[in-house]
Amino acid sequence: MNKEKKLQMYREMVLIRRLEKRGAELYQAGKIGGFMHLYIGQEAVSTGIVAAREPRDRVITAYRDHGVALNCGISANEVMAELLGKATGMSKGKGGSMHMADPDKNMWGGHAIVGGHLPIASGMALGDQYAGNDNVTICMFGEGATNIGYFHEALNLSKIWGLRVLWVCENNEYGMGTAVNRASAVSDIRQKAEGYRMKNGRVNGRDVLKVHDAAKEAIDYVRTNSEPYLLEVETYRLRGHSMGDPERYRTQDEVLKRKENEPIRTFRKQLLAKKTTTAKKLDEIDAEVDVEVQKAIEFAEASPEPAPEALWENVYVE
Amino acid sequence: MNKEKKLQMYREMVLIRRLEKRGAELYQAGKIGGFMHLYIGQEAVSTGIVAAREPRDRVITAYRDHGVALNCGISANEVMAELLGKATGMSKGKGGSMHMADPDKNMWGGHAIVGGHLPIASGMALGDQYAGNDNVTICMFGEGATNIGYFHEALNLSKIWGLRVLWVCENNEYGMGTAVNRASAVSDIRQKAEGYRMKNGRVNGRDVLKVHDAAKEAIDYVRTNSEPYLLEVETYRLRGHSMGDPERYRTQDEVLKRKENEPIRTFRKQLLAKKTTTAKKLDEIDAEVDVEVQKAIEFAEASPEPAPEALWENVYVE
Amino acid sequence: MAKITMREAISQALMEEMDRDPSVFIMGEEVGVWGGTYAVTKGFYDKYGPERVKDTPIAENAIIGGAIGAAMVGQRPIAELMTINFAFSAMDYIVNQAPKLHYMFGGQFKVPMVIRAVGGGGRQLGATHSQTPDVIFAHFPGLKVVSPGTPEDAKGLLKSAIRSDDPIMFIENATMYQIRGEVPEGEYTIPIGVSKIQRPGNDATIVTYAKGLELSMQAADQLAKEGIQVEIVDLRSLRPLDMGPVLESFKKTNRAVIVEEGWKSYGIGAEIATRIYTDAFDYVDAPILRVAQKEVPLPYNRTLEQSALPQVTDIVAAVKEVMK
Amino acid sequence: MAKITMREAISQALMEEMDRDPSVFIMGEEVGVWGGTYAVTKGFYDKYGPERVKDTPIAENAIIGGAIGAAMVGQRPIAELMTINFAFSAMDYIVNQAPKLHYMFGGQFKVPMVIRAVGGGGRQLGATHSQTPDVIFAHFPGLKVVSPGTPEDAKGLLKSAIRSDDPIMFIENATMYQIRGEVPEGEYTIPIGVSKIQRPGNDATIVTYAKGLELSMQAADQLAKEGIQVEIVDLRSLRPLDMGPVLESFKKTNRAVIVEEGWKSYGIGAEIATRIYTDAFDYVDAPILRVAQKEVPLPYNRTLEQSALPQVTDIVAAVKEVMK
Ligand SMILES: Cc1ncc(C[n+]2csc(CCOP(=O)(O)OP(=O)(O)O)c2C)c(N)n1
Ligand SMILES: Cc1ncc(C[n+]2csc(CCOP(=O)(O)OP(=O)(O)O)c2C)c(N)n1
Ligand SMILES: [Mg+2]
Ligand SMILES: [Mg+2]
Repeated sequence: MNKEKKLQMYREMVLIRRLEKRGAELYQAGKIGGFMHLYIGQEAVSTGIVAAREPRDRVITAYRDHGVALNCGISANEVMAELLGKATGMSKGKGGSMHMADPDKNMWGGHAIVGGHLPIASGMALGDQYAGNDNVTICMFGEGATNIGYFHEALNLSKIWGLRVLWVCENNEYGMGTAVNRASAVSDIRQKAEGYRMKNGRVNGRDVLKVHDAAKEAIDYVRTNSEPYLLEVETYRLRGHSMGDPERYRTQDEVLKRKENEPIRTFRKQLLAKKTTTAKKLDEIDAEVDVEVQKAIEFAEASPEPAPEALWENVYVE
Repeated sequence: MNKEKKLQMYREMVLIRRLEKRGAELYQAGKIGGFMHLYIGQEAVSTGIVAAREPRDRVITAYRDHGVALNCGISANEVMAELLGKATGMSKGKGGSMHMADPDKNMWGGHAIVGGHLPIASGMALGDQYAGNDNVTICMFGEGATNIGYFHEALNLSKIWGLRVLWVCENNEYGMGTAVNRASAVSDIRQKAEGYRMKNGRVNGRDVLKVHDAAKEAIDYVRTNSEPYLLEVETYRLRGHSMGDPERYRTQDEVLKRKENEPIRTFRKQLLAKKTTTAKKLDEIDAEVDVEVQKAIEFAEASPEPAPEALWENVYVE
Repeated sequence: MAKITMREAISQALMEEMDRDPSVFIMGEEVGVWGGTYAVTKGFYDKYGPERVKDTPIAENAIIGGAIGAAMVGQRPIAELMTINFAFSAMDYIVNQAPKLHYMFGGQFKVPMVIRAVGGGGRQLGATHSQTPDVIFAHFPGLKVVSPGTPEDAKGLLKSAIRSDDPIMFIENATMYQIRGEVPEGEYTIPIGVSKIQRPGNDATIVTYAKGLELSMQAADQLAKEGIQVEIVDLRSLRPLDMGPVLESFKKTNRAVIVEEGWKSYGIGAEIATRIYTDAFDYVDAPILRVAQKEVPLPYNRTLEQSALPQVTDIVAAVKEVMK
Repeated sequence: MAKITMREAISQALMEEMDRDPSVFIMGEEVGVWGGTYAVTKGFYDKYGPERVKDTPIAENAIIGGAIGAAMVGQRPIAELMTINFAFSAMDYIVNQAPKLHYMFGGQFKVPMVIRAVGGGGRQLGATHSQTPDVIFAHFPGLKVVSPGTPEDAKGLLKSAIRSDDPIMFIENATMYQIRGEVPEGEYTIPIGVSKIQRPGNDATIVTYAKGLELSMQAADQLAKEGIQVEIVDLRSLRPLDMGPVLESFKKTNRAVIVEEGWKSYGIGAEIATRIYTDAFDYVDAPILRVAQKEVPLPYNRTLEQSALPQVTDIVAAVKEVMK
């Protein structure tokens, strides 16, 4: 991988982090409503995965979708505007934090019913198979989502029909307040692939390059063999599940410890250790991102509210 | 196993077979309505399984339930009366072929939503766990039912909570007209247990003694370890899926071949080969069963229809 | 005009649209090799092959969720539910996802999908397999709910549904596949959301659809012998709901009976009656009556089951009652 | 009488019943360690332990199906759905199994289970998470559907629900957990299926429940200032539906407005209006009006969302309209 791509990935990770930090402030200030789920701590996952796709490969994820949206190339302006419910958001203010999408960028949405987007992902891959192309559908979901029936039906269908789906489980150890071993018969989610004799793998999600490489290999496998693949990514969410989480289920100590090898710091160290770039360059990127986020906030704040008639628009196509 | 028990099992298998054959005639004659799914060819499965349980162990199954009902000790009279929709049926004529039950005999019903009774089985075992007893819940279902979400949610729950459920998959190779490999990522259903790291096994379902022994071992395991177990039973249905099956999905040849080692013939041969009993004794049993079935038909035909007010009874307990 | 069965009409619509548009395909349980549980897709597998007539596992969420996904990326799947009772096993997709994706993402996604589902009681299938729960689907904006009562409408409406860019629940009735009716030769479609007078009359209005239409037509024949001419308005689609012909008819007759196969409380009849009362208030001469299913889970026993289902005699009696 | 919040009232009912009857336990997502998503079961885990306050996987079918099984063998589970929107993910159990098991097996099985589910819009949660689909549950015989509008009712009705041998859907509203009301000291229960006059008046009748009650009470205050005294009838349960107090009130006022938070078409209001028209036909002086949600999936944007939800001003306007 060349240096530019690495710096681009670094940039995206920082953008997710900073945009969400400012987003959290806006939420506290009452400018963002509904449920907002931060991706902080998991940035390396979507960044590595999306960097490994071809542009024609589709991505679909759950409500924890700001990262994926930004990685797919949706602008900070649009993300911020959607968070503020403005007409300039990609979903025109109708979706909010949980529903970011842009099919032109092959970002097929955040989806808020746990596991509900998995059969849809199988269906998208089915559509591509039917159309005769070899696009891969990348479907991301939490480990908590692997206990619901949707997961099972989707994985089985993808296997029997030879659908090109990369199943990416972001195992961040908790589904809300429930630790993985309290909810799932197996804590290593990749084991579930054995029930379908599905090819599978596991990767350290704090290392964006490792995620990238594992995803690349998996995507190639899926495309070449016309077979699904389950990739488990070990990660950790550093913030609460959503903005109002009392966090009774884990200790502050645990979180602090995990912060030590959080993905951005890890990547920064790698880049410097391997002399890919300089601290100065990285600081410059950080500063650029700060400006970009600030501008996005200004854009969003200045954007118009949806018109009252918008209430009635897009209920039906016809 | 003593001789009496073996003969009892033989008797039950013949009873299922003969009762269903006469039932099929009554269906053709228009005296039985709705959907009727015959168990012919699979008799060794429920017979072996139920023979292995303690009376306090609960059994629950799908709509293909005549066999289980008879094995659990529901009388031929009641079964036949329910088929004819009479007030003397165990479900008072409200359930029909697909809904045979008698909780006093620990037969918790035929259930007609594919896979729908699996989470209920977990719940029954949960109820027993909560009550502090070590009853085992035996839940039987077809291989087709292992592709629906209910299966997944039920198995996962039973594993994480240490529920005493024996999951019995009757793999008769087809779900209606769909061969197992067309619908399931794995054709050996026991493999699905690996996704939960659940103890599992597989047994030849044409041999009632083997089924019995496998079930006995599995039930002991479940009771002792307070852990679920998935037992796959290889079997074959000799009749159509239900009474109106055009059977386009398999050849007559295939069926004829399977008839050769059908379970009753197989068991008869075993009993004679091992000199457990004589052909004469077995013929006597056959004849007795014929009389029992004939009497059941007479009982059912002579039984009253439900009273018109029955329509309004049992909608609610209160 | 040729006289064909409801089954043939639906089958023709499916074939014609598959021939016309390669993006149309069928997926569902036993639609292929078996030939369709109710033989509607008999011969399709041989004609179109496994790519376009897809036998699925018994996995309603994979069927409906899968169809949504395929629709989002540009295909036109027809997802078949073996019976409408199994819709509950994929309910989230039907009412909570398909109807909301277009709106929730600000118009970015389209879900041009048809869900074919057959319902209806009267075949001794027991409580879980005998429902007519059409009303609960019709409650959700974003979904369209169509349910034809004649072969002509079935064919024309299904073709429109397949061409529509919105998700549509197309509800058939298993006891109606054998009914026969005239169907126009050649290509035609019928717009969704237009009610139709199926029988003209001046004395009372019957508002109904699907199985209710079959029963109401028979009731109308009986009533005609006694000199009562009812006008029958067939809703054909429950959402969008076209009240125009209903109100027009009612303003003429001042009396109405609403006939549906499903349960009465919170049923279709309540909405229709309320709208008539509200929008034709000055024309109401007598309480509007509803003929519907008795509010019990349907029993297996044939006599009991029939006693729970709306009968022609019930309709006749209700019409006489409103005319008192 | 003590003044407590709706949340406290529900919490008290749960605790009192758990204390009274060891066969009562709670299962659902985040009911335990987290303390309940809406803090209703805060402290329960510490008090009763993991055996009686069971955190489940995110698996709605395991939750509801599991509760049914436990109920069948003699326990009294309270299954919590994190929100009513997730009921669609377990819909078959809620409408097609729990309500039919007693009947279909000729009375052999009982399902003494309560499903607690919180719904309601107005919190910018977007289309899939903001629904008030109460009516679709109320359509199914065999199920009981209870939805309280005051802390007193919530406590008394929930206690009755837990003691009932029938499956009951108990619907709460997330925006009402903070409302306060008087609750009797000590043990009491309120029978299910009895409507209640929550505010007496002679000029017009408002029929409502749950969130609609909160809004209607505010509307009534405003109307009172203009000299209009409305009588408010709270249904409290949608099935069984007690029309007695509704009809009595209507026969006095001859005018009615029905207020519900859910969508209008095929909603609660249709059934209530139709029954009033039918059963108090001679007392109807003006069309009965419905105040309900605009028929769109609920949008995220706050202003848009509020414009779709029924508002106090809509109720005030409707009452004035029926009084014209
Ligand atoms: C069907 C359904 N049930 C419950 C919820 C509520 N819910 C939202 S997120 C969540 C936790 C999901 O955990 P996981 O899949 O591990 O993803 P993470 O939040 O950790 O990224 C729950 C229970 C939901 N949205 N949908
Ligand atoms: C949820 C649901 N979907 C579809 C059906 C229709 N159906 C009834 S039996 C059956 C086949 C089941 O096959 P399997 O589980 O292998 O059992 P078998 O009939 O072979 O005993 C199907 C599709 C149903 N009853 N429930
Ligand atoms: Mg997680
Ligand atoms: Mg099978």
